[in-house]
Amino acid sequence: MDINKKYTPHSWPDHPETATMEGKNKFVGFWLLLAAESVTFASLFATYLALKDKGPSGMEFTAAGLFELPLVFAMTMILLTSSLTSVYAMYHMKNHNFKSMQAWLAVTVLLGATFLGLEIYEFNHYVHLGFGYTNSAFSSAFYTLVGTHGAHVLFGLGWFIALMVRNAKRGLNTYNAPKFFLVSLYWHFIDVVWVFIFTVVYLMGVIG
Amino acid sequence: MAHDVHEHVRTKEEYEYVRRQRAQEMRHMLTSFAMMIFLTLIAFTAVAAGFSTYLIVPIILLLAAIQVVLQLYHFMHLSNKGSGTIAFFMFSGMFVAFIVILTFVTIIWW
Amino acid sequence: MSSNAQKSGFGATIWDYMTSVDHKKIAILYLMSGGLFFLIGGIEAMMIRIQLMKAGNDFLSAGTYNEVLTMHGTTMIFLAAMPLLLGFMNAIMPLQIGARDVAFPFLNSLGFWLFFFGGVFLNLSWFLGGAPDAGWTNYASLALASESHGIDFYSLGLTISGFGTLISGINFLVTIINMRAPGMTYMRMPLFTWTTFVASALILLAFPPLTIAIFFMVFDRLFGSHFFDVAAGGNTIIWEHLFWIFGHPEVYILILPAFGIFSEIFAIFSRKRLFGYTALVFATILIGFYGFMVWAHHMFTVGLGPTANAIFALATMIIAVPTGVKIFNWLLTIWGGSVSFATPMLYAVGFIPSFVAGGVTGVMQAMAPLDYQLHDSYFIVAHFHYVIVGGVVLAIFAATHLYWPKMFGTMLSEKLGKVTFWLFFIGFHLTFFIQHFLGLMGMPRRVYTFGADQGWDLFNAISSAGAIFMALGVIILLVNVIMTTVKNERVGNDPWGDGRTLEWAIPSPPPFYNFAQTPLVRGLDTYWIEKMEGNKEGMIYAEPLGDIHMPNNSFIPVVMSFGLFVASFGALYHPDDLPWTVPVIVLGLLITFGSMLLRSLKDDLGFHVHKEDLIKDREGVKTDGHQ
Amino acid sequence: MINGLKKWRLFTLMAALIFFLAGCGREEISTLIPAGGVAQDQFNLLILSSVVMLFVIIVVTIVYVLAITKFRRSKLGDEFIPEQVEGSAKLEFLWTAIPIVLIIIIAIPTVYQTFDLADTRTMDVEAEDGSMTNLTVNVIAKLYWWEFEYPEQGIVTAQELVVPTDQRVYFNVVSADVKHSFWIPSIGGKIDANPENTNTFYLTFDQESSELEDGVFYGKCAELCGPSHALMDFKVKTMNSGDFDQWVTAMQEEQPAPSEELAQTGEELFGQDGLGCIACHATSGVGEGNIMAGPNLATFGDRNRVAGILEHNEENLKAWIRDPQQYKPGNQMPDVKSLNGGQDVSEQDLDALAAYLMSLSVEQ
Repeated sequence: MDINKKYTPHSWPDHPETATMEGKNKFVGFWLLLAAESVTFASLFATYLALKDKGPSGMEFTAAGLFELPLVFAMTMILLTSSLTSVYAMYHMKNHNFKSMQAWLAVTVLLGATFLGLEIYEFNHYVHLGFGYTNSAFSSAFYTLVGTHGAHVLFGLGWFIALMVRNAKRGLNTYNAPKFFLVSLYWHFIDVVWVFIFTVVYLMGVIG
Repeated sequence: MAHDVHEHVRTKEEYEYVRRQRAQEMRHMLTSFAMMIFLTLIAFTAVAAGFSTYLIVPIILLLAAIQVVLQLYHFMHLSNKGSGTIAFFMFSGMFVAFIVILTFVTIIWW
Repeated sequence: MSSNAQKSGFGATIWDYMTSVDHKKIAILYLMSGGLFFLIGGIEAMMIRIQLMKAGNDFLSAGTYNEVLTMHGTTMIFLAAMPLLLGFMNAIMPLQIGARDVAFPFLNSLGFWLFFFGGVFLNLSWFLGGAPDAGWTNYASLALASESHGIDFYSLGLTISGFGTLISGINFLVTIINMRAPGMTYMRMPLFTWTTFVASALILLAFPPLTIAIFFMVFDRLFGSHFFDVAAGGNTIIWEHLFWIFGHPEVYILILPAFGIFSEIFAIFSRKRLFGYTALVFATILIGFYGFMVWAHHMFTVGLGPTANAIFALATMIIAVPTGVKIFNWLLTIWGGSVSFATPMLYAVGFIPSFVAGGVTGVMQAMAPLDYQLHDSYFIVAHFHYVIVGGVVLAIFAATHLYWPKMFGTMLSEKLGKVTFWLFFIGFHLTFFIQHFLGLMGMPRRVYTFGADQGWDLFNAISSAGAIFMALGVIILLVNVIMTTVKNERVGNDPWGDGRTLEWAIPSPPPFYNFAQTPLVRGLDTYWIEKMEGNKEGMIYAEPLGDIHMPNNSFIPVVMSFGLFVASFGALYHPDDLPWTVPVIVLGLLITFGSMLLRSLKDDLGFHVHKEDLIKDREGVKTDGHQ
Repeated sequence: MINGLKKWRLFTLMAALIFFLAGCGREEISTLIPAGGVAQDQFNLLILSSVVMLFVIIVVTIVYVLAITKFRRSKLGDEFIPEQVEGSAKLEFLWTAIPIVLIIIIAIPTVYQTFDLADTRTMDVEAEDGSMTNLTVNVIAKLYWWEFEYPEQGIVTAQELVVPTDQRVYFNVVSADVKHSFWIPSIGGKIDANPENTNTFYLTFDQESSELEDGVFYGKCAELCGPSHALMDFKVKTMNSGDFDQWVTAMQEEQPAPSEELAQTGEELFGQDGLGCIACHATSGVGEGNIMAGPNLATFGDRNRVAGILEHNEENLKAWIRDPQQYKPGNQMPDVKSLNGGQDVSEQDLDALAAYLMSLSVEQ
């Protein structure tokens, strides 16, 4: 494989992400990792559900009393939109339009960072209310589940930025196309997890 | 082995065709995105409106499930050709995930 | 590169192994470190049997005994059996499917080093204030109550090595999905490759719950969370469930590759195609599938209620069906064959009665009400040693003899091999058969001593005597390894004479690129087909001779793993209010993520082996059949 | 040669016989000598499954022995290439179907017994006169000792479970610290003592323990619970309900103060003004479980073992008080020196304490 090979939109393969053996391997391997991640998050969700509203006797905070929907709604919209913007980025990647791809990726990163900022704000707010990580079994389970998701968002942002910076000068080729594709897959997966978090943790939490 | 890309330069017609197809696919994506936003809105509204818990919980879980299918099949292209093996593993993963959650919300608590 | 390695010195060899991404060298690393941990676990086993050889013995104190039994179980499962099997998978599976390496050679190396550093970290606990002492199952209430840092060594060490295993699992899966040689359809894959495939799938889906459970344990003990803290609303049964959701598939992660190894051996040494190949494949898949639906049979006495117990009892019994199918297919493979009792075949033949015994006691324990009596008694100790020693360890010994010539180019002594087998086999039954009865006579497991008034003296003495035979067997195996390595008589491609699959068609040990030309596979047991048709080269080729692209060596996996090793020390001492712990955590994570970033920023495109060199290599190595 | 073979046969036979006899173990503790209804049911399952499994083993053994003897290469010659048989659908079906049938045979009693043994519906059923028809005992597992509370009777005891033989006894099992498991092998299978919930099950006791060589059944902790897990034993006394009622009445009564002088000194030492043992150990059987930190000693003089493990005599009792950590590492009993202001307790004081404790009895 020649890393310096230049492509035009005409010579760019239909599926650049799986055009090379390495790309194919990464593609399959990454999906397998996502399967494992599903089980990881399932374990966290299961534990959260088991420990929901459980705490020492006289515990002050319960899900119904704690969570507020407007902020969560805003976060959800932002993350869903960032999923769409990363789809746009991949659309341009497949059309071998590097500049547009980078631009859409930048939008995605921006949205992701906003989401993360809001999450940090939310956590900070709860901690100030007195709902700390070591407060109860419930608080431990909540912060660990949502925090693990947040850590995934953070890692995804770092990954996006590293790829964008590293490849800014050399443009798209079949060596880095799989990398861009994988990070966008990862981003969608993060979105999927969030769909369950807002449903199971926040919505089902508010209705008690 | 096939480490090198088998290069194929498209003719103008092929190129136009592929582009058109991609643009169309992108429009589909926009539709599914609109649906996701819509489903999310329904979920939040249902909770905000405060219907009976027994009604809401199954509905919002169903909405979440639909969203996941949209993400997997439209945004993540799980339905593409040659994705059979990975779909199998993904669904095995979800099966295990489902069993774990089912256990934790049913049999172990007193 | 690798052709120069023989000439260079000791330091260079070490460096070569530390940076190698070659699946065959990584296999040797797994074999050596897994073997080392096996010896450590074996010494711990001997200490247990010495302590229990008579009533009221005071060879070990109560606390030390608990540490020894915990480390024996943990070491044997996580640091010996699994890595040794991963070693054979690494060594053989890519050869069996006609691949030049695994899908991600870099990750392969990373997987090994994570395992290695995790294992070293866990064993350092002996020197740093005490080993874990809550059993290999590490049940939450006791683990939280344990005062020393032992449990933290357990949690952090297993987290690191668990990541390594997960990475290896994904790697093998992708390798088998994507890298099979032309013509190697799924239903033409050798059974060892099939079992590797299913075991890797189990690793993929079973390790995450363990990682999460251990993560909870780390946070509960070191960072003040309350997942298992009953007083703060936590629940210890969460640990039991998560542990066994992992733990039961783990048993199949161990036994399936063992089945694969024995399948290869039965076919080779009966000189006959595997009977019911299709049935064996489907039985393997079914066992893997059921593996996820039976974990609560480890928890019948927890008090889950009769409905849950009945469901899991029935689900567990069903597993006996595919397992029985396998046993009969193996027997029918021997039937009508031409059986040669070389050492690997001795192990395989010894495996059948041992495993059947372990299997039937397994079904007995699946009967929940009966299990109320058997659970946590010596009956269960006997049962799982019958499956793990009688299945997995015999398979590892068998594979050692079978694949030694393929991996090192020289045979282990057949004479000593047979001595090892008989000593180990007799010792094994002597040690464990009688433990069934100890359990039925009321002896609970994990007891450091027992009174003379319980009536268990004689059987315990017999059991301890058996352990000595096992130890002697292992010692003779070591002597065998050393002697034959010193002698170093080289062998040809197919030293057993009856090889059937692709790995026997290439030189022993294979060149670092495995196949100069990718083979074309025309059916099950490729090499056998070609041999029978009189093909002198042993295979036909799917491509002309050309340049081969190979990955570069890399030191980064060692550095990445070392970073986590460092960070773990910081985390471990975090609750002790020492000023350096947080900086050390940060430093370790910086090392790991920094080297990860370096890896992704620096392009590593590998190198090419040129056609002329391949031709030279081919002339240098004699490829004329066996001996 | 033939002679040797005969001897060998005889030897095997003898070995098998000894094995079988010894295999039963002691009747106080062996699951193979059931002395209760639950253990009997479980023993029957053991026999049923053993028979089924023996059938499997015999079939496998026949095929196995034939296969490895008939098809040796040494007999067939080195050049022989066997026919490469692919498999047989008929055989595959056969050895799928037969195991399924065998599994059904063992599955039916399994499911039945699972539900039967978990059936605690009659636990709270009251008899017409208002008293319980069945006995309920709350079992509280603590680090290396067991507490038995009889809520209906308002009494509590430790280390030695006393139960009637002619009725069902229900148990509520819970742990006060880490997880334990409650097991009386010859009476019935175990149930875990979890820290977060109470498990309920029942046992029946068919044999009076006075008929046993040791006078008691042995109970065990079956879940690793710390250094002295192996020593967390308890004893079970079974008696007919007449004797049992008598024992309950005696427990409910105020116990007379010791008459001997030495024992009276011991009582003082035991009390608030002495070593303060009374802070953790109650000496009256009346009360509730899980209130005192240490075992209730009201029946100490009647016990069968000191601390559940040592032979029941004053020597061992004194040795235990002097250094409990030596006999049960990691147990919660404080060092007696610390109770005595850092001084060693004198031999006379120990004698007095021992005399007092041995005088605590409800069974005279």
